[in-house]
Amino acid sequence: MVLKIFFPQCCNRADSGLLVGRWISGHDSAVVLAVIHYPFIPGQVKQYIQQMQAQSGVELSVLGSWSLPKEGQEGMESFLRDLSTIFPQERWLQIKRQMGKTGFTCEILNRDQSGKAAQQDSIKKKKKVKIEEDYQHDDSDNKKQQEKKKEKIEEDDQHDDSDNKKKQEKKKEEEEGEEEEKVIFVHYEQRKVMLSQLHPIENGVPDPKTEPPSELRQVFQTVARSQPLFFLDRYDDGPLKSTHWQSEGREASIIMELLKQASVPLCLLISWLLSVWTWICNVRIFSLYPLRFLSSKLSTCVQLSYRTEHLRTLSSAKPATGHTEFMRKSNILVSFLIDVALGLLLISWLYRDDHIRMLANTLVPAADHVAKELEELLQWLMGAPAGLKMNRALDQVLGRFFLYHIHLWISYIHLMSPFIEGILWYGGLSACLGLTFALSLLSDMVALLTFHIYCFYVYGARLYCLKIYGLSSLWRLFRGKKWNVLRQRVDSCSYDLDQLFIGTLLFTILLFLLPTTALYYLVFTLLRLGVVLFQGILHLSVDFINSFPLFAMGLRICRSYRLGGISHFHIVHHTIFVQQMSFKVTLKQRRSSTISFCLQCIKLHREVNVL
Amino acid sequence: MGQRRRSAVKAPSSPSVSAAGEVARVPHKKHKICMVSDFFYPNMGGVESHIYQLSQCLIEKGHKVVIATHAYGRRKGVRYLTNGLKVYYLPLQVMYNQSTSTTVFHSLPLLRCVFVREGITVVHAHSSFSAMAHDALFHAKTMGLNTVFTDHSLFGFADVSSVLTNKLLTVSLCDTNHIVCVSYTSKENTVLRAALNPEIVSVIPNAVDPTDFTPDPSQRQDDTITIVVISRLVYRKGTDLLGGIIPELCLKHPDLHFLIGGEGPKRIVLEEVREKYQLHDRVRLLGALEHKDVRGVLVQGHIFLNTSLTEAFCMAIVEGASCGLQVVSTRVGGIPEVLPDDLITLCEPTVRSLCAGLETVIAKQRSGSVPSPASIHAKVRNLYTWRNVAERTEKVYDRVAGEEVLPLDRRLQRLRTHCGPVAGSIFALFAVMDFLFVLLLQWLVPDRFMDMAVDATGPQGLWRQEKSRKDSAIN
Amino acid sequence: MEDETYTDINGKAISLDCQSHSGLCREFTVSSAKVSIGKVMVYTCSVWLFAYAVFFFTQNTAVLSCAILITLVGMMFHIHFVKVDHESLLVIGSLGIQVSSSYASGRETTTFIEMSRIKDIVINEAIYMHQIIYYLCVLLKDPSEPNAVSSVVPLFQNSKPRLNCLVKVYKSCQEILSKC
Amino acid sequence: MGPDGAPGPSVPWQKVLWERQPFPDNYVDQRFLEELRRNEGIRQYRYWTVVKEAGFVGQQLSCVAIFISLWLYMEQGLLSPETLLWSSLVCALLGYGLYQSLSSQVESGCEPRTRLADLQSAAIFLSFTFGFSPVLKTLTESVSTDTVYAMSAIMLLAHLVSFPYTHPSPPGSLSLNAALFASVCLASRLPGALHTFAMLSCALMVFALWPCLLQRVRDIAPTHFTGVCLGVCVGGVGGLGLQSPGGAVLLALALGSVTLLCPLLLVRLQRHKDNIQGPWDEAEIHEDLDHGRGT
Repeated sequence: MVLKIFFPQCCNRADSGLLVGRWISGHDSAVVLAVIHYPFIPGQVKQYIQQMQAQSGVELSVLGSWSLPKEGQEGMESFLRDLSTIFPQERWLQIKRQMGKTGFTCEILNRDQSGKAAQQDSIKKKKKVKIEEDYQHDDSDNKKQQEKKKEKIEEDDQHDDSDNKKKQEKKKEEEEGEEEEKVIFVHYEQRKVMLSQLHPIENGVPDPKTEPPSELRQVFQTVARSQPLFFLDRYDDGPLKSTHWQSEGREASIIMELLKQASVPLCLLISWLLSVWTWICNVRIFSLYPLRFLSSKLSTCVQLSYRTEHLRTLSSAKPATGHTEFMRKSNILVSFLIDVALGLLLISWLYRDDHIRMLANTLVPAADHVAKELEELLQWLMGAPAGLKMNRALDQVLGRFFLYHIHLWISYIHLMSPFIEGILWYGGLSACLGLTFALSLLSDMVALLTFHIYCFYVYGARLYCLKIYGLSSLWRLFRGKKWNVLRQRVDSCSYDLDQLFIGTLLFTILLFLLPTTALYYLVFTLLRLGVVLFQGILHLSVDFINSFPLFAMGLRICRSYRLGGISHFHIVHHTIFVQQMSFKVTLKQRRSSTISFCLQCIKLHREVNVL
Repeated sequence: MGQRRRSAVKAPSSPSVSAAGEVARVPHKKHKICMVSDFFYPNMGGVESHIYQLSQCLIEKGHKVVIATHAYGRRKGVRYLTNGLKVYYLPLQVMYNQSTSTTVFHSLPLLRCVFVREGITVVHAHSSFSAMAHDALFHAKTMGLNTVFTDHSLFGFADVSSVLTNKLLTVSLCDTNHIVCVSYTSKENTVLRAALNPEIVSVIPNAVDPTDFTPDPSQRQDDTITIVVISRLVYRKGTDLLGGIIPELCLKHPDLHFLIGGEGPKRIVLEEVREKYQLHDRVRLLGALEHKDVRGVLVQGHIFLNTSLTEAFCMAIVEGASCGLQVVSTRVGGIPEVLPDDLITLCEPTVRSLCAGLETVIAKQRSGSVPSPASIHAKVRNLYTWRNVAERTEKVYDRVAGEEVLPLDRRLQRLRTHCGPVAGSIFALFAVMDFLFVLLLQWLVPDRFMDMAVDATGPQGLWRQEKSRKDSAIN
Repeated sequence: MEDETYTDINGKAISLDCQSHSGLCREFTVSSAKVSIGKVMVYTCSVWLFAYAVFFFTQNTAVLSCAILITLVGMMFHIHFVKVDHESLLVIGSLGIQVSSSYASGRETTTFIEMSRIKDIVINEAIYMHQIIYYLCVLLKDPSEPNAVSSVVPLFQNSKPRLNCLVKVYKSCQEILSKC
Repeated sequence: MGPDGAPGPSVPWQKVLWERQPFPDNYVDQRFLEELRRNEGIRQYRYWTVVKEAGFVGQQLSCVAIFISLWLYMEQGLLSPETLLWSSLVCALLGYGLYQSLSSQVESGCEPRTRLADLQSAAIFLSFTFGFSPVLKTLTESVSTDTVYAMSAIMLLAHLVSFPYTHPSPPGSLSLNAALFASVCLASRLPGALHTFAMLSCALMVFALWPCLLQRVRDIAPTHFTGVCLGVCVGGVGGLGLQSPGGAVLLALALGSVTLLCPLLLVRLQRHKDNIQGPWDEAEIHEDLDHGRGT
């Protein structure tokens, strides 16, 4: 297997010292977390690591030594080798770099000092069993077949060349280029990995029943969980000095801390209010049937309960566990704030030079106008609309019926016209709870104001449905068929004479009356559709405000790595060093497989799903 | 990474050598055959298994065989079956029970792609019910390939629909090089329908795999007599006759049991009979059977009953006989040719005659004067084998491969003269359009831009090499 | 390395570039033909001529501006979402495979597949429009059942190379995969 | 080209598959197609029997004609609804008596309907028709006359086409319904509700009851049957003739072609029939295998 060393970029130029990190079991790869510089007292180091381990729950250890000799400082091979005896390890890494050289040199000493201890080749040569797809059973993946075939094509060059333990990357490359390396350096940006909620750290230990998470995931967890390690800094004076991402400036800011402190009592307050509110809601009266039904229909109530739910989640005392939860909370918070802000804007517009009165004064005439339009429509229908042949009698009946409704409606409007302004005024106040409230209130009002249209629609639809049903069954009779309920199919059946006669009579009548009802149904459905569309738009906007992942958007734009999803590798030459020490020569050097490592943000829709 | 290793182990030493070995082993020429039919696995039936078994035997003989059929549900694209039998499930619209709709042209691009990239030399279409097969014949002629057609079914001349279908068959077979029928009756029928020269029509019967259908008397209950019926429950298979037979016999013989395997629209008839005469314990409807389960059902019975109203070549009775059952069948179509008279009792397709036949067989069964299942199996086992079928089909291919394909003008003439003035000229027009379409396609996607497919079977077949290598490894 | 010339399934020339960073890490870049200025010109001119014809009959200047807008937007859309400049496949032994395709505008989409989820890389046949083509694909497996193929990730989807190119890529991928 | 390989004439070729014979697969024996048979079981019609059978069609046609002419009479007020009602009542009673007498002669199959049941259904007919006739009256007034005529014409045609000429005794539902639909359409064009009522009851008689009676007649007394058919045809032509001579001529032509010309053609064309049969034909089932389905 190949040894992979995940090396923090920030330690590229750290002074020589000890590599603190973790061996990831199973994948044989090492994560370097920090470098502890000389001079140190091994006892303290051990003790320090012990306590770090206790705090973070990551089995930290001293991986090996890191040497970046300053000019004039001579290599300390023997000394480093001796260190391995002080910190007993399964394997002991010795990573070193010469100033100006862009490559790394990595030696691996096994426990027994034999540097040539062969990486016992763990690859068993298994005989390949040919999976025979038989005619009977489904041969779903023919890729297997393909694969086999292709492997015939490729000629056999799969010999393992002698595993060489030691690997001086660059030099070896220059000397025997074709020989394969056994060490991969993966440079990662510790800060970003640290801060990215790439992987829900399932609070503490990963539950054992799921299989151990994949390698990268483990690496990320290690880095993310070994936070306490990063408190000790190169600059503060202590027995130990170390290098890691925080030596490049802290991430946390004072304000965030303060906010965190302040939010606690606020949460308590909110939760108390919520408890009161829920107590009110649970009073017996509200759980009576009509009220509950009403509240389930009124979008204001729905919105209210929705908000309550939000606030409850927000004000829950315990901190967010896991990435998704955190995202959800913050999204809710941001959307809530935005909502309230918009609501306040609306209020400030409403109550300036009383727009409310203007609204009220326009509202009643509007309703009247609508009613008049409807009346005209009905008159038109009662004539010969669009030259359609309608049955006059039925037409008259239906028309009168609906006209009477409209009449009722208008009187109702006029009855409540004086109060409309007041209603609007108080309704406007609801906007201070947020724009969504105002909108849902508006939609409710619309629903109430267009109740007659709803009634028309219901009557028309019911009539039409009955008629269609009757016609279909009579048409079956007309053809001498009948619907067999048991077998769920149409059987042929011989009717009696009188059945046939009456059936045909009814069929004829219904058929001739169909156009009339169909027309009424059509017209009122269209009307209803208009209303529904309007309400739909309102609800859409409300839902948009409620559940638009603004926070996620913001993060995606400014701190994209916080939502890190899939990691993105790309090969770099050692231009980092080239820039800094301006070596023209190194530009022409062959690239070695140093991989720097940064994160790529995930698609937005994932956040939307989260909510 | 296990399979990496395995690949390393199994990588071929060098293809050329083994290919040479192939050539040395099988002397005479190999064909690259493309079987085209709408009916193939996962669909189940006589045609399907015919195509499959035939291809397997041809592969054994060192030919290259690919199969083109239409997509079945999620089963689209290219699949491999046993011994690297490659199946193209082309996404063509299915119209009526698994037969694709044909607008003569729309299947051309894909079929052309298959023919070209597989380097096909002979196109073998199956079943006159399959529109895809007819299209393939048409396009193959346009692309200058030799064609063979196997007809699995019989047709009447009475009604209008059959008149139309016969006309179509005439057109589509008029420049097919050779036609294969499964029985002499079927040959006569086909020759009459398609107005063919009887000498380009060969009779090659179907076959059954005798090893799949071995008798097992221990499965029978000896205190009762069981009649097994295995067929799709449709009108053509005479399910109504069966519905007439069951009550009569069951009332006469209290120890008679019926074991009916198969599914279909006429199942309701049998269920009604069962309800009406209270025969739930004696008439068992097993529903649709997997091909591998058939033997298990057959061996439970003493008598195999086939009530088909028309059959080209009834495989079911051969299977029944091969399992050592007494076969009673209607005398229709090619059935009289299939089994010698000592193995089968033929009756007229009426309830009365069938009942009489069954009565005699039951009587014989009771008196124990029937030959033992093993002896029947011994007689049947060598009658029809797929190897034999494959050899005879190979002859047909050898003969066809020699023939030259008519150029367009002669083809048009032939169509005009052979299929009458109206249909002839219409289809001549089609042929011209097809030709132009092929030219267009060759301009759009020239043959040189198509990757030749990697042979799994055939002379340089990789699977064959792999197998031979395995054998060598074993020895 | 790029000695032999490759074409895609429609016979257009493409170039395959294999960079071997080390024994364990290789990068294959299939880059298809650039956006040809001539074609852009032709399209633009045709649109504008049409617009001018319309303008000539209906003396409406909005047509022209709209045509210009359309061409611009169309071009942007094309190079940003449609035209793929090159697709690259980065195989890092024992770590994973990274598939990235970069559009003509420089937009780059990347996916990384960890080695633990990769079952194999194979060449497969598929029906594409009215042709049957070979394509290279990564077989993924669920860690739960290691020898079942859970899903398939086709590679080089936009520039569809022909078999010879695929075989080349396939072989060197297998080399790397076989080492770990 | 000949069949490849030399046929070994030593053994005779036999039409079996179970043994390999020394012939090539595409060998064509002289016994090829010997089982081919032409036109077997073809029945030769005799002209007058066919004409007699066709008589039923003719009389149904003229029944429709009679109905239409009645309607014409009523529309022009030449015929008052009362007279129509009374006459149809009388006809109904006569027909019923005849029916009963015929049925009493031959006791056919299942038990005959009781008088009570007949009375009951008659009551249902009358009450419903009477109740609905005002509605039916207003039903189609907004629909243009041409539409109504077209509809009723189509429906009457459908009635004629779908009429079960072999067993009319339980009238086929589609044909009866079509006829009733047409009569409703026509009746709604009449001046008054009573007209509608009369028209409908008359339609009921002509289209529903008359075929049953005629069926009985055909079963019991075939000789009278032809006479009855003839009478109906003459009546139809005459009735229509008083109203519109052109229509009468057309009807007469139609009747002639249906009853005389078509049978002639059938008998003539019979000899040109060429039908191939052979062992490949699908055997058809002759026994009646109806296992009381739908019980």
